This record gives sequence, structure tokens and C-alpha cells, in this order.
Amino acid sequence: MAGSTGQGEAMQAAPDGAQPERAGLRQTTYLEAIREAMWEEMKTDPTVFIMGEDIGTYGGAFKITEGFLEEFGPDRVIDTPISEAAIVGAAIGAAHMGFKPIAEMQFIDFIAPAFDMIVNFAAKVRYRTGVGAPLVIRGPCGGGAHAGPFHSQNVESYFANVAGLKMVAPATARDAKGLLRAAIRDPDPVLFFEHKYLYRRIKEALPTDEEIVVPLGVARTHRPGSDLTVVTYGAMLYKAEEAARTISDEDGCELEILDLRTLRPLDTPSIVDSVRRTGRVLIVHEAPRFGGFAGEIAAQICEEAFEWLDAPIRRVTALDTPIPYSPPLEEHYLPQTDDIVSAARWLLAY
Amino acid sequence: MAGSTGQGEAMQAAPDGAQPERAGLRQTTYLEAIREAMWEEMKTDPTVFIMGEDIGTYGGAFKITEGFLEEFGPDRVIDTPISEAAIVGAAIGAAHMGFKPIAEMQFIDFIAPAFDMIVNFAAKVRYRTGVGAPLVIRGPCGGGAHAGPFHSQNVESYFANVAGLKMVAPATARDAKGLLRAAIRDPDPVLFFEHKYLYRRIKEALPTDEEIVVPLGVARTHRPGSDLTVVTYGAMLYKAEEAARTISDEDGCELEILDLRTLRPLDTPSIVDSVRRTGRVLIVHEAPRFGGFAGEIAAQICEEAFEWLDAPIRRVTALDTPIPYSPPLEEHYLPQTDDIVSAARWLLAY
Amino acid sequence: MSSLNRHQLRELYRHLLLTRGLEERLERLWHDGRVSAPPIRSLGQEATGVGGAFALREGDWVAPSSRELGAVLVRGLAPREVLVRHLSMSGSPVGSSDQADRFTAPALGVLGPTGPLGTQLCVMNGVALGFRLRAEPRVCLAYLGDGASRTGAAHEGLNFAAVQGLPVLVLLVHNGWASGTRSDRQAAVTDWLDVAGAYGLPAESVDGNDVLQVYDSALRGVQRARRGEGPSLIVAETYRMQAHADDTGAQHDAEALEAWARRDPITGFESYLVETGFESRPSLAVLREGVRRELDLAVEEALGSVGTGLEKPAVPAVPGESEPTPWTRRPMVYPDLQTHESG
Amino acid sequence: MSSLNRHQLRELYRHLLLTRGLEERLERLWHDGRVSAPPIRSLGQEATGVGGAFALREGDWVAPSSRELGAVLVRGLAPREVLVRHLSMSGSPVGSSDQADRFTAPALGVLGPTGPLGTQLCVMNGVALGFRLRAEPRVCLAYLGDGASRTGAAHEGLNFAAVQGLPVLVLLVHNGWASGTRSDRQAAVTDWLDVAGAYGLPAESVDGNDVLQVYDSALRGVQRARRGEGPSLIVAETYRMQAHADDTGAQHDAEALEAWARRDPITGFESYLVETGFESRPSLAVLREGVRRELDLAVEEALGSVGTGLEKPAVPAVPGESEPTPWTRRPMVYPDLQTHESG
Ligand SMILES: Cc1ncc(C[n+]2csc(CCOP(=O)(O)OP(=O)(O)O)c2C)c(N)n1
Ligand SMILES: Cc1ncc(C[n+]2csc(CCOP(=O)(O)OP(=O)(O)O)c2C)c(N)n1
Ligand SMILES: [Mg+2]
Ligand SMILES: [Mg+2]
Repeated sequence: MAGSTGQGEAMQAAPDGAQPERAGLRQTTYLEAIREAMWEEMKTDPTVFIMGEDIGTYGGAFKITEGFLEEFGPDRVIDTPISEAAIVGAAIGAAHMGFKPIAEMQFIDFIAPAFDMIVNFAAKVRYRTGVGAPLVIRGPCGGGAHAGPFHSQNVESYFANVAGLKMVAPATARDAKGLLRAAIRDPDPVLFFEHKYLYRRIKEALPTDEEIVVPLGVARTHRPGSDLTVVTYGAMLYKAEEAARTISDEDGCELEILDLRTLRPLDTPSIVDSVRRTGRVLIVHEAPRFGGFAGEIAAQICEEAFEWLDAPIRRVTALDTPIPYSPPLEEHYLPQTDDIVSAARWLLAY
Repeated sequence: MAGSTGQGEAMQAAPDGAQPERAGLRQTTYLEAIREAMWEEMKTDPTVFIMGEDIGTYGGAFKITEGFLEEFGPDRVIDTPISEAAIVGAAIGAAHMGFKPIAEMQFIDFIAPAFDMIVNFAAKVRYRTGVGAPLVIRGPCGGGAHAGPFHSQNVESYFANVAGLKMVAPATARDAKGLLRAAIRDPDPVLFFEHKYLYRRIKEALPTDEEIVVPLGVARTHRPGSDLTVVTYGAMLYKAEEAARTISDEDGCELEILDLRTLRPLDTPSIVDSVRRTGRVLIVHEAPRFGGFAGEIAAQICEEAFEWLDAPIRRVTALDTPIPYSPPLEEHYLPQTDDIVSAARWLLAY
Repeated sequence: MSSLNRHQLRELYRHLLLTRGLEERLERLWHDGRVSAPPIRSLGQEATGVGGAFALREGDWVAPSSRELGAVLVRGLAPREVLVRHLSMSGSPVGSSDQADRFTAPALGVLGPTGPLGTQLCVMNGVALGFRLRAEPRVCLAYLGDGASRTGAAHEGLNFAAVQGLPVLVLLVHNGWASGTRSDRQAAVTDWLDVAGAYGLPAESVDGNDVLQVYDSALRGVQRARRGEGPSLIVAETYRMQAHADDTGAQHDAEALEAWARRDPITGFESYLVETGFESRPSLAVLREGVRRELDLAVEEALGSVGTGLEKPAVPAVPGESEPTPWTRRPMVYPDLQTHESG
Repeated sequence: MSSLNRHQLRELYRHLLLTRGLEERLERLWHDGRVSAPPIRSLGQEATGVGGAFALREGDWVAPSSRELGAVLVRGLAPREVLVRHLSMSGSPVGSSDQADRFTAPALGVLGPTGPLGTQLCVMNGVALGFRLRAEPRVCLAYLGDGASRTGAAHEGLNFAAVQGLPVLVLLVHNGWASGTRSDRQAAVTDWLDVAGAYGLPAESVDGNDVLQVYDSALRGVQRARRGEGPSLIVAETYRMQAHADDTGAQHDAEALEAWARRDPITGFESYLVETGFESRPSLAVLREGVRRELDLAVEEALGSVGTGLEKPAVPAVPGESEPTPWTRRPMVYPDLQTHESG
């Protein structure tokens, strides 16, 4: 609950999907999209409920659940003690009873104390016993908010090797809404990583008269291009976009950007299809490089598109250290647009 | 503490290093090697001590620390409550005070409740504060002992993306001893994964008159070969060996086997060197494939040896499910020699 | 004097016998090399598992640790199914993926543990939340080892139940040991009842070797929870009469073993039944003989019903699995594959 | 009447003033956009942080949460260093990698927290183990929030300290809140002292707003630990007078705020000093003025001493880092790189 995180800063419209207000469309931030997905699911499905620290009376550390307690009551909006293992455990048990609980981690970093519960209980229970656990664990991830090493992490690789878990990392408001809906409806545990840097910076015109559901496991071509594939997810999408514009303007080459949206299950066919077309690929993520999720993507590309590769697979990632607190150091640590541009140029020149 | 795990089963000599008993050499099991490393370090360095469940009076679930309590007393052989976070936490604090604690996880699966302590405290403390944490967390990992989904896991990928941790996975008795010594002496946190299947199955003649120390971060060429590189670690080494013999006998091709020994920091130069020579590479590990450690290795090879690759990088791994209890299912789940043989043939024919 | 009628007392007795007898048979199968791990025996503590679960009714749930086979049998799992599971072949009621001693059976209201201790209680809280959300007067009973109570998860679970006022009864089994370590090295408390105070939970101690005391106390806790008065805790004082997971004696304490052997829960209950006139010595012998036959038959059936396993692995539905490729293992077929992870 | 002499009482008073004054200045710097996060203020609880740490001596260690700046100042960290840290530029005493409000300073015996709550206590146990292994009569004081006490790690830490009989004093700060949630939603206990019973720890309650009570009680616990009589626990009853991490009022409870405002620890201590004759009102004013000047100077120095940060990032030694490659970021230079991870 670092008070400063991403509040009140300038908004940037999402690069695509940003449209003027019209009837049936409403400007919706990434944060509001998440809020709406939960609100609407809770409205229509009485088995959906939420648990977490400060989500009730206080309305959530990021105010995502403001008004939920008043609307849905304390049985469906449960303020919990500081006990992440108990929260996730309770979600599993309620899921066994046919409910669809959403467990909020105040910062996704605090998923660590619930690690055992997730990896050994939630992920394995269906395999072991045939009993499903349709729950969502969601929370703010990511850096750029000057929140230091414990309120900025990207945790996807902790869970990447764990069969039985799904992992989602939306980059746009539309996807945040649609994927969260799909995650809530999914019959198995889903980890839902919201990028806190995008909460109030991303705003898109979303239809009010349409139920947005984005299926899990399907990547999205954010920008078509023929010269180089950039595979990315989360907040890095916007740096990839900037880089693509620079390269287009200055080098006359077109980067295709694939926004993975779901990390597990991974949409390998879409990745392979794009790489086979472009022959070059750059994987960009915000987590440190060593042991990061890019490894799995690279390995799969190498297995499925080896013959089509015209250059090595490259990764642009954060440095292999914890994320520092100091703003200039943090900027230094995180992958920046320039890094993507020069890696792309290196590949294009290869 | 599944009572049956690997006890009293037939021993196989380690493929290399197995020599007849002679003066200055003693037949030493993988388990004894671990025991000796701790014993000798505790004898010579008063700052080394051990903590864990049942390690004192009981002598350890696998009897590795039998006799330690009597020799070193209860201040240096600490029987703890069932509290993995407290164990690791205490190790960190004592390490801050200049000690070199060894924390035993009864099964490495039980590292999960200490995940936060490891990832957020131990791994980050030097970066954050400049204070080192020279501790070792060790425990039995791996399958093949019919111990089911909670006493058989390989946990390296949970930690692969965490800067500040080292990870070691010895395959031979010599390495078990020498790497554990190096781990104890290392100034930073080391996770030490002992393969329980090897505890009593591997026996080698080790010198009694020489202090074996194997530096962290250096891979070992287990078998030289010119046609295909097999990168592996832990118990899979022996399946790779078997496969190499089959391929040599039946196909007349020579597999080079690289035993990584240390996973983080990874000995990239040795991997790259071998792959550049053979042009073909197969990565074999016991953990499930998706998000497994092979991804990082593949990505690095692709970055550093792309031009030398004559075939895709392939992975032979366990299936993407938890490890099943039933012995035939377990066998079905784990990578087997046949799988390595056919993947190698596929690559050699490419 | 208990409120139970003759039939119920007989059922209690039968379940004590079934528990001990089934565990003995599992042990024998282990010695014979037919099952791959020795059972986690409840020898000497059978009254705790049986008596606690006996206080539940249909629709309630119980979370036994690996050492409460008795509770699982009381919930209605057939000995044959337990055996098949330990033989770990196809045909097992809950698949062959799970460890043999961890029973989960939703139809019977049984929630099994994972490996790492303490987490089960947290999950039971969620089951109880489910009951409350449905406004159903159902109750959860969670067993908790004295050793397991030292885990962070157990603490969070106890506290969560208390703060939420859930219909949960926790039965803390103080059996003197946690694997190879004495309970007094697990916690510095002299009376384990003090654990309850830290959570504001009402609590009572019982003689865990007296099946009626355990039952009566559990019934009070269950009724309390059913009335919506929230969670409570029982500390059952008992003793583990074997080593953690094989049939060597409990470590280091011949004296305690001898003292507790005199308090054997089955012998004690037999005396009670005879002294109160509910049963005669001969009628008990008939019951014992019946249980013996039942178990013999179960073993026979179980051994006959299981194959070698690989022909048709009884793997339960899974949410995702690698698409097989030439260089990985032959494919496993899962009945209702939901999504794919390609690779 | 306290056993402290005039000089010591004055030091206590000065540290209360320093704590409050420094936090006010940090808050102002935050409002001015000079620091990136608001301080986690101890407004109204300063006596708990200051009084507890005052009972320690050189060589002892303290583990303050983010809300015990007072304890850190008592240990000797200069206000200027705190400010530099919050300004998060180079020149910070402990590097610029850590969060500004998490102080670790081995030379001063200060162990800071990570992000996830509760773990610090477990680590303090290890420091205490170190003292014992060295046979040194040193002592650890660990602060623990009422909210944080609900984490699994805190439970394991309390229990481990108790079983091992470590020289640790735990000061549980019952301040009515955990972020936006009241403490009575954290635990169902009516008296937080009951927490101690579950671990077999001796314990006492104190008025956390009375710096002398806190000091006296902490001294008893510290002396006990130093004599080798093991750990104990203090529950300090106090109240958080602002929101979790900014300067809006504590939520939802104007009444409580008003009541506790009348028990302000600084005003209260001033009255005590004047009534007992240790100080006069004018002498207090002189002390206040001195602290004000000290802090003004510290702010000036801190602002002057820090650069923009990037020129020479004060990153501490790290055990491993990616070897830079053309397609990753420009290299960072670490002073004593120990090993390499290539890539
Ligand atoms: C987190 C964790 N650590 C260690 C173990 C290994 N282990 C299995 S059973 C056991 C002892 C359990 O003692 P207790 O809870 O008292 O139950 P009992 O065996 O007495 O029935 C231990 C340490 C485990 N299962 N989980
Ligand atoms: C494991 C974990 N979960 C959640 C948080 C977010 N968080 C930071 S402070 C806080 C409240 C702490 O309350 P308490 O321990 O009572 O300390 P106080 O703020 O009252 O000083 C919370 C929930 C955290 N830091 N760690
Ligand atoms: Mg026990
Ligand atoms: Mg508090």
C-alpha cells in the first residue's frame, strides 16, 4: 500500500482501441475494467465472491473494490486478516463447494507467503482428486511506480513450471476486463497479474452494451508487421509499441507485436505462425532475464520454428537483480524502449 | 518421511569415478558424501551448524545426520518445529551474524512454505542492505522413489528467476561432497538439491586424504562426444549415460554429456563450447517441460550458438502434470532412457 | 454414560476394529512388497479419528491428516477402496495420482491433505465459507497434529476461522510426537489448550484414548458450530504407539509406550461396553470375527480387482497437458481435457 | 517513578521529538514531490518505538517495522541519513536499492523488514541464535504489528523463539489498525496478551503511549533475555493516528481519534517531566527548538548532498549479475562482483 503508486499521473490512451466517447462506449481505465469485470460477474453469478486485505470497508489498496461491500454485503466481500495462505486456502475450499472465489493479493509480491498453498494445493487438487478449484488469484504486479523491491515484482516465472495453474497478464483495459471474466468462469485456478503501472494510465473506450469475454490461451496481434516479431505481455506492450513506431519511422521496417495475454496455457501456434512469417523474434518482458518466462517462449520457438529463423532469438528484459527503489536506478533496471529499438535493429541487421 | 524412499535397493556404481577400494580411497555413497561434507565442515569451521526437522535425536529422515547431535551438541544440531519459514529465517539471521548455517528441508517439496523467506528475504538482503547471507538450504528432491506428488518434486524452476540465489544439483557422490563444501563456504544463499533416488544407489571410491571442493558455477563433461550435446543434471545423468551407450553401440554416434552441477550461476561458456562443437543439443531434465529450467538453457544456446546449430534444440522432460503416485504411472511420467535415445536419434538424423 | 444407543456404540466399536485391522493388513502388504510405502498408522490413537468423525452427520465435511484413517472409514469409505488405493493401481476411487494415504472424497465429505502440513485447515475454512454462503447448517471438522500446528498455515487457518466465525471444529491431536521429534520440542506450551486462547476460540481437553469422550466433546463443538456460534477447538491427549511411518516402536520412550499401552482405546472401550452391559465378551468376539472376515474379503477383492496399472492408468481429468511431440514421452490420454498447452 | 536519570529522560524526550519532527519533514518533502512515497508515520505511537529501543544497549539488535522510525533513531541512525535514504539518491547509507522506510544497519544493530510482513521475527531468531552460539549476552528486540502477527511467518517465529529459549523480546504493537482494516477484524481475541500463552511466553501489557512504561517493561524483558531466561512478549496498547501511509486521518473513527489525541505520548511525557521536576516548561521549549534546528539542518544537508542519482548509483555489492550483451541494457557496475551468470 505504498501510497504513491500510480495515482493521479497522466493518462495515456491505449495505442489501439482508444476511441472517442460515443453512445454505447465509455472511456474505461484498466483499473475500472477490472472493477467492472468483478462487479458484473458478482451481479450475474451469485457464486462469485471476493476476499482480501482491506477490500471491504476500505475499498481496496487501489480502490478497485470501492462500493463492493455496500452492494454485495460482508458475506461476499470478505475483509481478511494478513494471511495470504489462509485467503488462498479459503478460496480453494469454497471453490470445492461450487463457488468461484476471487482472492486479492494487495500486491502480487505477497503471493509468496501463499506459494505452497497455490503450488501444492490449488494446482494439484484436480489431478490428485478430481475435485476442481475454480478460483482466481489477482493482484497488482510490475515496476515503474517507484515502489521498491517488494511492491514491484513480476512473479510469473515462480509458477511457470507448475502444472495445473493458468496465468494471465492483460495489457489493455479491454483484455483486463474480458480476461478477468474468463478467468472467473474458468474451472481451474487462474493467476491474474494486473500491471499497476497501467491501472490509471490506460484508458479505452469500451462498449457498455456488450459482454466482453476474452478467452484464455489466445494471444492477440497488437500490431501486424512482416519484418520482426516482438513477443511480449503486460506493460512492456507499450514500450514495444513505441519501439515499433520508431523503427517504422526511422528504419522503414515493420515490427509485428504479439501480446500474449495468457502465459499458461501459452498460445504457441500464434507465436510460431508469426515467427515463421517474419523469421526474426525478440521476446520482451519486465522480469529479470535469467530463468524468466522468455526462456520457455524461446525454447518453444526453437522447437517449432527453427527452420524459419533468420537470426538468433533475442530477449530484452530487466537486469538480473531485485528491482531497486531509487527512481533513476529503477529506470536503469527496467527494459526501456531504447533497448527494444537497438535489439530490434541488431536483429534486423543480422 | 515416506518410509520406503530409496532404502535398501540395489546400488549402481557411478558410471565414471567408480574404482576399486585402495589405500586412500573409500567407497562412498552419494548420501555419505553429503554427510561427510557437513561433518568435515562442522569439524573444521565452528561457524557451520545445522537446523531442521528430526535431524538431531532422530538423525534425519534419511539418516544423513545420524551421530551429529552426539558429536556437535544441541547448539549446533538444532531440531526444529515444523516451521520451514522459521528455519530459513533463523538461518538468514545467523548468517548475518557470521555463521554458515545449513537448513535441511526434510523433503525439498517442503521448501514451498519457506518460499517467501527465501525469495524476498534471503535472496534480496545483500542487494538491499549490503549484508550477506551465507546459508545453504538442502534437501532431497526428485522422483522414482514412488513417493507421490509431494515427496518427489524438482523445484529448481520456482527459484530460477530469483536474483541472489545459487542453485546446485549434484549427480555424483564426488560432486555431492565437493559442491556442498563449496556451497557452505559460499558467501550467499545456495539451494542444494540432493536427488533422493541417488542417495544409496550411487557409490564411488572417493579419496580420504584429499579435501574435495568443487567450485560452484562450473559444469563437468561427463562423457566426451562429437555428434550431439546432452545437457543435463541430477539423476537424469544416468539415463543420459545409458542412452549414450545405446547410441554408441547401435548407431555408432557419440553423445557428449554435460553435467551442469550448478544451475545458477549457469556455466554458459561450457554449454556453448560443446554445442558449437557438436551442432546439436538435447536438454534433459526431470521436472515438467513447460516453464522448466531447460527453457533458460535453450534461450542461452540460441543466443550464443545460433550459427552453430544444425538442428532444433530439443527437450526431454517429464510430462506437464504433477508427479503421480502409482509406480507405473510415475514411470510413465518421468523421462526414460528410451525417450532420450529417440530424441537423440531424431536430432542425429535431422 | 454416553447418549449413544447400543447400535451406535457397536458402530463405534466396529470402526475402531476396522481401523486397526485395516492398518495391520496394509502393514502386512507393505512387508510383502505389495504396497510401496508403509501406512501412517494410528495405532493407539484410533479413538481420536473414529470418535471425532462420529459426531458428524451427512453433508458435513472432515479433514483427516494421514493418521486419521478411522475418520475416513466412519465417513463411509470402504476398506476395499482404501486397499485398492494403497495398491495404487487402476480402479482406485480417487485416481492413482495422489499419495495412497491422502483421501479426498467429496461425496463423503472428506478433504485430504497435501504433503506440506497445516494447509488443510485453511482449505476447510473455505468449505465452511461455502456452507455459510449457502446458508446450510453444515459443519467442518479439521484434524490438526501437534507438530502440524506449528506451521504458519495452521496459524493462519485457526485465526481465519475465528475471525470469520466459521462452522469449524478443530481437533488438535496431542500424541507426543511429530515424526522423530517429541511434541515438547515442537512447542514450549505446557498445556496445549493454551493454543486456543491466542485465537479467542472456546476449547476443551479430552482423553483422546476414550472414544466416548472424544465423541461427546466433538458433538458439543459440532452442535455449537451448527447453531452458528462459530469455531472451537478440542485438544485430544493421546499417544503415537509406533514410529512415524513404519512398525518400529515409537522412539526413545519405552516407559511412555508401556504406560499408554495400558490405556489402549480398544481394550478400554471393550471394558466399558461390557461393564455397562451393552455387550458381553462373547458378543464382542463375534463382532471382532465379523470385522476380521470383512477385512479378509476386502483384501482378497482388492488384490483381485487391480491390474498392473499401466494398461489403463486411472488419471483424473486434468486442466492442461503437453501436446505430445516425437521427442517427448508417449501421450497420456485424459478423459476431459479442457485446454491445451502446446509445446 | 522511573529509574532513569535526567540525562536519560532528556534523551527519551529528544527522540520522541526527533521522530515526530523527522516524519513531519518527510511528509512535507512528499507533498513537495521530493520523495516518491509518503512516510509510514508513527504519529501517536512514537513512545512505543522510542521506549522499546531505549532499553537496549550496544551490541543488541532491534527489528523495527516500517512504523518504528523512533527505534531506528534511538539506535543512532542520523536524521540526515534517513532523509537521504528517502530522497533515494546516491550517498544513502544502505544503498538505494531498498525501500526508503526499511532500515538495515548492522553496525547499529538494526534489522529491517522485507515487504511481506512477519518474516523479520524469524530472522531475528537467527541473530539471537548467533548470540547464543557465541555465548554473548546480547539481546534482540523485535517489533510486531497486530496485523502482522496474523501471518504464518510471525507464528513460526514466535514459536521458534519460545522452543529454542532465545534471547528475544517481542513487542506487539496493538494500534487498532492494519492498513484500512481494524485490528478486531484481524483477530478474534479480546486481549492480545492471550497470544503469548499459545507459545508459553511470559508476557505483559503496557500503555504504549507512556514512554516510561514501555521502557520499563522492555527493560524487564531485555534483562530476562540477557540472563538467559528466554523470550517474552509485551503488548503495547496504542493507536495509529493517521491512515496507513498518508496524512489523511485514520479511517472511520473520529471518536477514537479524539480520545487518543488526549493521550498523546509527547504531551503526556512533557507533563510528567514538568510535574516530577526534571524539566521546566521553558527548558522543554529550548529542547524543542534544538531539535527543530537539528532537523532543519539535516534536511538542508540531505538535499544538498544528494545528486540526481544516476551519475553514480549507490548499489551495494551483489552476488551475481547478467553479463551485458548488445541487446540488453547498458551494464551496471557493481563494486565487488563475486560470480557471473552468463547469458
Ligand atoms: C511443511 C512440512 N514439513 C515437514 C513435513 C514432514 N512431516 C510429515 S509428517 C511430520 C510430523 C507430523 O507431526 P504431527 O503433525 O504431530 O502429526 P502426527 O505424525 O503426530 O500424527 C513431518 C515433519 C511435512 N509433511 N510438511
Ligand atoms: C504478507 C503481507 N501482506 C500484505 C501486506 C500489505 N501491508 C503492508 S502494511 C499492512 C498493515 C500492517 O498492519 P500492522 O501489522 O498492524 O502494522 P501497522 O501498520 O499497524 O503498524 C499491510 C496489510 C504486507 N506488507 N505483507
Ligand atoms: Mg503429533
Ligand atoms: Mg497495527
